[in-house]
Amino acid sequence: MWELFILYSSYTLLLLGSFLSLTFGLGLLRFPDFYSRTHAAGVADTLCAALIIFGLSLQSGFNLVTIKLFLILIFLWFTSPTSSFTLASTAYRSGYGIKNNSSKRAE
Amino acid sequence: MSSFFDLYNYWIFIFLMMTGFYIVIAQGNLVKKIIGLNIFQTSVFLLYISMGKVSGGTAPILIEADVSYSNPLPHVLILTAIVVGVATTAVAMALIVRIQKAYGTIEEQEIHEQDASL
Amino acid sequence: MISNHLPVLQVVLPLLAAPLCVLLKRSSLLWAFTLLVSILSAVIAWSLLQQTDAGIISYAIGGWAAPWGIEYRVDKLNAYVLLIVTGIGSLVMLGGRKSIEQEIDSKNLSLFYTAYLLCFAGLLGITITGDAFNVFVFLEISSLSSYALISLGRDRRALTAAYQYLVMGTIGATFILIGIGMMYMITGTLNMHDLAQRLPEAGSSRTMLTAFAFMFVGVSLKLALFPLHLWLPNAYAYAPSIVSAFLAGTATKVAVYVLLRFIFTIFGIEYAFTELPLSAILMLLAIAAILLATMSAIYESNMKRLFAYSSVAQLGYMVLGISFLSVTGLTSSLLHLFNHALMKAALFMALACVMYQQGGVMMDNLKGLGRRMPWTFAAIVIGGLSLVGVPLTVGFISKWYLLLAAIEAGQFVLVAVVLAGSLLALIYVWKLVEQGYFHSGNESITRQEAPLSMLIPTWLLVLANIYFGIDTSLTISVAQTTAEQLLGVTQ
Amino acid sequence: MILAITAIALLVAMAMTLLRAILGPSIFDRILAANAFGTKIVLFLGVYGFLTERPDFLDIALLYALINFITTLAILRFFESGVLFVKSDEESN
Amino acid sequence: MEQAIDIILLGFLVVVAIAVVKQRDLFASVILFGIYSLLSAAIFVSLDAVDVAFTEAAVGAGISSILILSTLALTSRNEKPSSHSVFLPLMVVLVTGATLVFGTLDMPAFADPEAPVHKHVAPRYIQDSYQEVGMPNIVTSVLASYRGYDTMGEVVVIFTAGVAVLLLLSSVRHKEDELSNLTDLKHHPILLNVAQILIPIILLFALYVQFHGDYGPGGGFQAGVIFAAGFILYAMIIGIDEIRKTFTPKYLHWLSVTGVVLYIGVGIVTLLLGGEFLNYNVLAEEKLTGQHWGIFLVELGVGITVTATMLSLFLSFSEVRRTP
Repeated sequence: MWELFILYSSYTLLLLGSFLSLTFGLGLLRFPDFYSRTHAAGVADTLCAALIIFGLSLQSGFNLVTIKLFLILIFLWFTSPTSSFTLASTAYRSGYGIKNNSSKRAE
Repeated sequence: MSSFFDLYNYWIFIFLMMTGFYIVIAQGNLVKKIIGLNIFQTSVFLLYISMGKVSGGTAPILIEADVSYSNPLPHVLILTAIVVGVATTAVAMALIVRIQKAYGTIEEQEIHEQDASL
Repeated sequence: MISNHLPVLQVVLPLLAAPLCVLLKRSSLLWAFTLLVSILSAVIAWSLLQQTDAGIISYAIGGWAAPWGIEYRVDKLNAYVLLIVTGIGSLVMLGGRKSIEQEIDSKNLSLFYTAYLLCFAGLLGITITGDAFNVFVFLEISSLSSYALISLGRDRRALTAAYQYLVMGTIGATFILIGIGMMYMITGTLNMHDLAQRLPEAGSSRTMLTAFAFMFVGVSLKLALFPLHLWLPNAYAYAPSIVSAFLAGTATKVAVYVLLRFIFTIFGIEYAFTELPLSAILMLLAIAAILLATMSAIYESNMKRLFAYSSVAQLGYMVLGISFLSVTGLTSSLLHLFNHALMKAALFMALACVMYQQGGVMMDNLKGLGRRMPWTFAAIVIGGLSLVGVPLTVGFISKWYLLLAAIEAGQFVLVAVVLAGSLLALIYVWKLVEQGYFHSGNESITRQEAPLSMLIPTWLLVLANIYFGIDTSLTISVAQTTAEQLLGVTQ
Repeated sequence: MILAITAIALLVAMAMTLLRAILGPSIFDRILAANAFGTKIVLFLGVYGFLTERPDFLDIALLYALINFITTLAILRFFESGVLFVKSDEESN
Repeated sequence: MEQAIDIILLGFLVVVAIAVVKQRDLFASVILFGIYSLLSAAIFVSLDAVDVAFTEAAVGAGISSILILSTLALTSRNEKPSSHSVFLPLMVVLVTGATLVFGTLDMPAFADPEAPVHKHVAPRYIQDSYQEVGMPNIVTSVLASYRGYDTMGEVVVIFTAGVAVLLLLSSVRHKEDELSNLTDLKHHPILLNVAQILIPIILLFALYVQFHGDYGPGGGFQAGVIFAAGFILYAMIIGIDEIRKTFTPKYLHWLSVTGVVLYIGVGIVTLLLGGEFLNYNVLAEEKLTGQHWGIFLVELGVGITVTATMLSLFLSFSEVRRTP
């Protein structure tokens, strides 16, 4: 019973994660300008990673694999938002696409 | 006779190799050439690794279970080749920096023009 | 005990010496150290050549038997090439100190010697190994270090030449890698000896043909076989003088060795010459190389480029010798391998002397050189005559054997080509003589002979050119037995 | 099955990210996409390990995350340091 | 399923490769190349080559990209359209490609377990390496013991690249004491904090990879790259000056020499103990112990040289004067 519960919650998490990853891709592709794309990527990325990794770790039980999974998660949680933030801030400082649309620096 | 599904992997790798090779010989920017060279080499590595694959096999790190392993030798060779690749890239980049300092450009054509005008 | 380990010491000695250069700071110490290592290597090569009389030496590195581990396999052919490389290396290094001090920034000296030794070790490693993949590894060691060495030339064109060489060389190496991969795919082994046995068993297939094609093109790129020679003239022309002398004497010779090894040992004569029209291909490329490269040399005004083009032509002679597939032809190739190394090392050393005194090697720098630097210029003239193939020089011996082989094969067109090539070579040599002896100009002539430390090694090489042109017993016997071994002819 | 669905979903997301990286239009979009692509590949490798029943190679995923971060920063650093950006700015104006 | 994933990943590769050809912005090309490298690493994983994937990710996506970026920062970002004729290169490429395709026609089918590749040399590695070398990771056994000599060559290649770059860039580098305004990212407090947390973890991870190579993917080379990556991260965020002062060019050169000499030295010791070059069996009474010691030492040598050389490469490029 308990195992089944674990398995199904793992599935739920994975499916949610998959859904989020699709949303994320869609956002990255379809949003009109750079900053909103950053938003899509930054938000969906973190949660999606968390969901999928939790889902996986539920399947693996508790061992070295789980530890590594959590390490990856921590790592992603640190690096992914940091990169998104730095990227957005660099773009902002360089004055990219603030008033006029993204077409200005389009190359 | 082998069929399409037996070999399509190789053909894609060959396509990739040739894309890289094309960049090397057709494009005039020195940095771009090296990027092409890297793509060329990486695709050759893919070809090597794919010949070590055994269907149903697993990574050649021994485990308790009774399984078949993929061939480790191509892996070893390619590890070495990757290192050689990055070494070449490093030397090429250093050369490009020096060429930029000496000629003020990294376009093959402009360099030739400068040399020819001497 | 030590004699059992000579094969591996041959490579490991310079390889270990290279990083240790960092310990030394003084130019003279560095030079002495490098020279010592070169001479020790030459001694090792000499004793290896002696040992091969008793048969093939096999050395299993790491204690793992042949197809599983990497094997060093020394037969007459490797030992002969090893001796050429180490011998030329020692002589060039002997005379190199002053020129290196002049052309290389003093703070880079220890790195320069490191790179030089790495290149040296790389060439030896290619030659001695019995493992196909190991060839690739050592090829890259020697190539990477030679890119760096070439780029150290004073002219900025050295940089572009090195870059061009890097791109071409890497393409060549990658082609070789593809070839090795396909051979491995057919046979499941990387050991050359094992490959030689298993390739025929696998039967000829389209994969094997492709493997052969890629190996051939890859090696030809490294060999600067016409029309893949475009990187060579600039690379040799703008490199520091000593580097040109060293590379011209050794690098292409090692590439010829690799070509021989993979045609004759790995694929076998049967496959390469019977199933494939390799003979015709080699012959055509060789003729083109001899005629076209020699003509390019005639119009060249930079002496180093001139001799670089002549190298391409001379490589043509070696390839032509291979294409006959006869003992005489192969003997001529192997003889030329040795002789050409002597000629080019002597010529480039003499040019290093010119560079040292005149600061340039353009035709203009030669004006009146016959009187300003008589000894150096005499060395250039003798080297040039040797290139032409005048009797009493080494050039004559190899050309003679080549002509014999052509006559043996009944190819009288080729006799004409060889003779035409020699005549064309005479034109550019005459141009040099004319500049040196007859265009003295009006300026007052002052003697500016190169220092003895450079002149003596140059003249040692020149005398070797003459000595081996007269007393041919040693070279011919070695070349002949090697050729017989390669062709599988037993007498 | 669920794992396979997740893998496919991740692949689709990767495809979209890839498209963004190729389309641009600005260099920032590309960096963003490359970074996101890295994250997706980390997750994909995790899932793939479970799919092929050898999940002990997560070290690779960990390394990916690290390298991805460093390259993104490297690209940004060169933008921050200005030289390039100013140069191309002048050219485009 | 696996085949479908394989096809999709390959498709991605093709798209990226074509995009690189079309791309004129070199920065974008580098980014795409990074993606290409990551993707091929993913394919390496799917082809069971975990060690290779590890290295490709670290080297192709990591070090190579950083080196190319450093060069771009010193040169120019946009590629000029070339007026080269496209015809000749295209012909060469088509002929080469056609030859290769021709060669594949007689190749054994992909992943065929009966292919000659799997029948001759490899079975011994798979079956006996555990008894002969004593490592679960066969790739490490082959790399460090059976073909340890190749790996020695590999270390020398890296060392050579280090020497070559030092030689090439020495004339255009800043002097050691001459402090330039090298930028850092300290003004991003978030970045600074994250870096301070991550860097120790990265170095720890590198140690794990160095010493865990016997059991899992990893080894000296990968560990060296990760070590260097940690320091590069430090240099990029907290400041390159500290790194420059700690790792002076001389010190780094010494370190890389130490690694190479350590590797060759192990070989010399085995010679002196009466074995062949790099025959680790003679290092201890027990053969397997000898193998363990030998592999441990040579991997250490690899790790040291790679760390030092990678760092030295990065620093060499970052210290190039911007003005001629």
